[in-house]
Amino acid sequence: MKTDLITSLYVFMLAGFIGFEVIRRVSPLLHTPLMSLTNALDAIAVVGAILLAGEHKSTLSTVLGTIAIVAATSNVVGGFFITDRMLKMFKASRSPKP
Amino acid sequence: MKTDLITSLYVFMLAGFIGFEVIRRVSPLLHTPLMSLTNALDAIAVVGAILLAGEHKSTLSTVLGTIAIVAATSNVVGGFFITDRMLKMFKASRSPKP
Amino acid sequence: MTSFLSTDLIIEITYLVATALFILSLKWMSSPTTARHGVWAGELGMLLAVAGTLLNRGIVDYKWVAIALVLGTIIGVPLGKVQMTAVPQRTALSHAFGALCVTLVGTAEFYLRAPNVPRFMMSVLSMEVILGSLTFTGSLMAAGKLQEILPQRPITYKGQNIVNLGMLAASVGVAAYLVMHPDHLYLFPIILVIPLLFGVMMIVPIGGADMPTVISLLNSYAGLSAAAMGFVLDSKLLIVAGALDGASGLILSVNMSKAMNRSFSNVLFGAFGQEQVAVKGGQETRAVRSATPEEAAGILAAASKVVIVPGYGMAVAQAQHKVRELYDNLTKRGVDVKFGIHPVAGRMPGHMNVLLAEADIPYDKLLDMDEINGEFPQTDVALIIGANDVTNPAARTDSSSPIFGMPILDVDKARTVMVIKRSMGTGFAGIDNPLYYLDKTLMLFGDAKNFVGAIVRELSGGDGHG
Amino acid sequence: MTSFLSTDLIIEITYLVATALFILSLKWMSSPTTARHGVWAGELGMLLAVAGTLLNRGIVDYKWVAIALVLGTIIGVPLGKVQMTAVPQRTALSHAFGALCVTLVGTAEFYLRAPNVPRFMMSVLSMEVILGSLTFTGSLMAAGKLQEILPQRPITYKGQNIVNLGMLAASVGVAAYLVMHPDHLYLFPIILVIPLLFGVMMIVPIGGADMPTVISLLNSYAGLSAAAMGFVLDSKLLIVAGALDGASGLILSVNMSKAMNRSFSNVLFGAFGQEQVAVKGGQETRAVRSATPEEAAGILAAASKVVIVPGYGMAVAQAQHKVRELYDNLTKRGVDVKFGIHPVAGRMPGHMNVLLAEADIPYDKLLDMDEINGEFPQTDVALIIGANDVTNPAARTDSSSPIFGMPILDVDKARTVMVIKRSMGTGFAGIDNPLYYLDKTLMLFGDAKNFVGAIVRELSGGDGHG
Ligand SMILES: NC(=O)c1ccc[n+]([C@@H]2O[C@H](COP(=O)([O-])OP(=O)(O)OC[C@H]3O[C@@H](n4cnc5c(N)ncnc54)[C@H](OP(=O)(O)O)[C@@H]3O)[C@@H](O)[C@H]2O)c1
Ligand SMILES: NC(=O)c1ccc[n+]([C@@H]2O[C@H](COP(=O)([O-])OP(=O)(O)OC[C@H]3O[C@@H](n4cnc5c(N)ncnc54)[C@H](OP(=O)(O)O)[C@@H]3O)[C@@H](O)[C@H]2O)c1
Repeated sequence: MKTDLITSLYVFMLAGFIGFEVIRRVSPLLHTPLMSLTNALDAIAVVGAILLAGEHKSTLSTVLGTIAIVAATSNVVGGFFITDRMLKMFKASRSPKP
Repeated sequence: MKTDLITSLYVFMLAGFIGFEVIRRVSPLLHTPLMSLTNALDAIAVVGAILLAGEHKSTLSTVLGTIAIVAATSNVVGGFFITDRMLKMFKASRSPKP
Repeated sequence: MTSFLSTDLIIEITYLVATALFILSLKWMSSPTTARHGVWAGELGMLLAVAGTLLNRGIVDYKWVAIALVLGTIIGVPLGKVQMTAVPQRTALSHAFGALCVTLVGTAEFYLRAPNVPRFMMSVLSMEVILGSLTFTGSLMAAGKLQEILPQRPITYKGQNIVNLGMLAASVGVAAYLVMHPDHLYLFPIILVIPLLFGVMMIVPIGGADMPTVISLLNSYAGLSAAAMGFVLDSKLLIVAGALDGASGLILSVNMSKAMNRSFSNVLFGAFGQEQVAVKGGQETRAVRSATPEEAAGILAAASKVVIVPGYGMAVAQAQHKVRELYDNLTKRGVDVKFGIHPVAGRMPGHMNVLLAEADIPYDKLLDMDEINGEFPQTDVALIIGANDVTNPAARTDSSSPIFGMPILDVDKARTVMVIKRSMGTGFAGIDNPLYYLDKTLMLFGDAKNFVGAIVRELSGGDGHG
Repeated sequence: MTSFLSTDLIIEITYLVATALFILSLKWMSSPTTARHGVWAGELGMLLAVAGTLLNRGIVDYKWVAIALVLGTIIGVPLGKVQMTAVPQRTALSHAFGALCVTLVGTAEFYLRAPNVPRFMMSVLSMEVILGSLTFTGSLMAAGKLQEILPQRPITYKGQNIVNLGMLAASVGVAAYLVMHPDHLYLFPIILVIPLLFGVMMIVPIGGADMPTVISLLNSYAGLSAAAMGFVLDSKLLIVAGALDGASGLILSVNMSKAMNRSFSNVLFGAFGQEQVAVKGGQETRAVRSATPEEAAGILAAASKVVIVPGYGMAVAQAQHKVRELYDNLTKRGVDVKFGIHPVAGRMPGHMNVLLAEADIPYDKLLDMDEINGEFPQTDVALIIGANDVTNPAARTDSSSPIFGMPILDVDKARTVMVIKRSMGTGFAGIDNPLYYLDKTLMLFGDAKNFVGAIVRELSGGDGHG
């Protein structure tokens, strides 16, 4: 347990550093899509929910896990979809149309 | 073992990302002190050597550990010392002396 | 987890690769040219992780998993298709969903493991469900206010802060007790219910217009709760994703608080009891100059450099497509048109950029505050469309102003200033704007969409262009 | 490791904090204003980690540890006090020490654990000792060449590359066999000895002037071997430090290879068998204009903007203090003096900056290539001191030149170019420099230190200053 804790703390700390370094450099142009993207990535929690629902250890855990999958999946699908939609809109200027 | 491997791989990967992000942003002014600083930090291997020499599990390990401590400590001491010496030299311009 | 089976190793490796892809995903968001690769990397990472999980030999029944995945997709698709103007509330809603998932998993894990939950595990589990529940209801409330289902004005009562802090303290106290005595299972629902209530009460006193700050903060909380879930499940992937999300929300909140010149603690504690500053009386007596669409069109056509400053009013009026027509028309005439975007213009960070990009305005014409401010002295016309506070020169000059010190767009340095808004009404900060009384300023009263439309008609009619 | 004793937890936490401090240390190196905090953070991290380790309950005997720490300090202090011009060889030497430590620890760990070494453990252990040993001897060789104890010219023979690659392949092969059969203990010395030999042979064919690239690469290898040691000992701190060091060495190597326009693989494989390009005959017939210190002083005194471009010749002549006198004198006369620093000027990345900073030249006057190149067209005099290749315009114009495509300092765009060097001799790349035959170029033949000294004397004598 203790080594697990320490390991998890290392991973959290290192990921936090990366987060600050990387996100500070995201162009302010893209702050709205950034929010929807991190939202979609965060929905990786679906992985835990799938195990809960699939391992079927108790009725409660299966029910909660199933609802959790629905919630997370909708974030994954909706989040990536809208992020891509927004990003597609960002175009650099070209030579003016004829 | 396997979980250890995976955990270590995570740590290595995350640290590698941080390394690239952080070091790409080191001013070219400071590339020489950067080398001596990373050298000193790398000498953290002294920690492993201390355990070897101190745990005294075999004569071989004690001897090798002791030599290893000497090598690493000289890097720690010399590395930080020269880095600081170099950095002290870097001064911004002030109003010209009278 | 310590099995030597190669399936397990494969799963672990998919997670490792997914982690790397998630990091690259955010890295590529640094510029609009690589941002879509970022989305693809994220999608690939997600796909790998989910596929890897489905390989897990502990899964005995795929039925519910499959049903839930399909159902989630069915809900997700329309959430991905909302209008651009509805993005703030969509974001709030998805924070709620994310937090719901985390809370439910945490609850299930507790009941599976109880009463033998080691202390450290119980601590992170409590953190997971407390943060998860308050983010869930808090985000729902925020979405409701943004969608204008709920009343947008702040509802305050005496002692509100004490009640709210008391609830938070109570849930943390119960959690601490559970950490020491995890066998008192009956206490667990308390650390679910109180934070759920707290989430609601936390948002009640905050005005609708302050929601974006709240959303970013909830973004950060959602990330932290997911990271806590990663600690509980010993999933490095989840810890990394949660930490990245947490960092992102925090950075956006800090950016916003800086751009609004509010202290970070004010933001961090959810801007409890933030009060709207009353409009100072008496300014109505001062004279302003107003102009018609024809006059405005004439001035714009004669300019050689125009900077358009959009704000919240452009978003509510949905005027971005008309603005695009104006941009096209002026550009064709050889006028140099740029946009000056303040970091908190509108109601969400980056809001203006997305709306203008939607209307097909090239992103290299969208300059942020620091980039554009140097250009105003050489600008003929600064055309402000539904923006107010972000152009208020009192922030620079009047130390008694509530927004004093807030960085603003220096539109008053342009040769002529034109302001499209419906009235002399105030903006989000509720204060008067001295800009409107300058000699160089022309007020263009009307709805943003209609007024810009009228200008475009004038310009097109005037020379037959289109 | 899985003990529940609180000492162990304390140790683990000191390591965690040390890891964070190490990262901050490198982060603060991003700018000269915060760089010294970086050193302090690194020192604090190191102190914490060592103190934490000494708490370890497994340590039964502190005698040898203490002796070794004292001895290491005694060796370390003079290594920290070397002259600035000796920094390249000092760096090489410290890579050797670092690699020695890692190799010895790896060897000891192997004999402590053998024959029961799990496969994965044996793989990283092999990587640790192979990389460690070749870095050890390779760095010693590099230090020797840089210190000019060893012959600097490349020593080549037929089939060299095949012999070298063969040695590398052999050690990897033996390592692979050991991974499968860790009970064959007698094989272990082979994966120590062959790489030790390989380290020597790898450096033999590389010219002394190419050592900086080699050093950076060895820096990266040293980092990777330390990270491998971290895998073996399950020490996250060591993995992080090693990864940071590895990344640093790699980035510096890539930077250098880009700035020299050599392919990265050329650098990555240690620039095996790199050959010096012969000087093309016949250029001696072309005329150059030379000038005396008096003439040079006159031109400098009349200029209003001077850019000084230092190179390897300034370093070998130890001319930086004279350059500083020149800088002071010109600055006092109101001349705007800046320095243009090419990324590979000199014999080590950042070499020129350290030398000039040592001579007390403010670092904000030291501009790198991209910053200074735009300023040459407005420059009256570009004064080149012991630099050659980095100013060679053939890199821009002559596609048959071996350095074609290498980014250079555009000194030829200045109104007048003055070049201090001893002869018409070539630089590191061994090629002629068309710059010297331009009408605007004046050659100032002489040793850098003496010639700059003579100019300063002229300037001071001429008006009684300095
Ligand atoms: N972006 C964020 O993330 C964020 C977050 C929290 C708070 N805020 C705050 O929001 C404010 C944003 O500044 P801002 O300049 O964009 O907006 P603002 O100061 O709120 O001003 C918006 C202006 O638009 C006008 N307007 C409203 N509807 C309109 C319509 N249909 N047509 C034309 N004009 C219309 C209003 O004037 P009339 O009523 O006269 O028409 C109002 O003065 C700042 O105070 C900021 O601190 C922003
Ligand atoms: N910095 C790095 O990390 C690094 C690494 C590897 C390779 N390199 C290579 O090194 C070269 C560096 O370019 P560079 O322009 O600095 O140097 P360079 O091209 O090697 O030229 C140095 C010049 O200095 C002159 N010189 C030597 N001793 C002198 C003295 N005592 N007084 C005055 N002049 C003296 C020499 O000419 P005379 O003999 O006529 O005096 C020579 O032409 C590049 O080709 C680069 O690729 C650099």
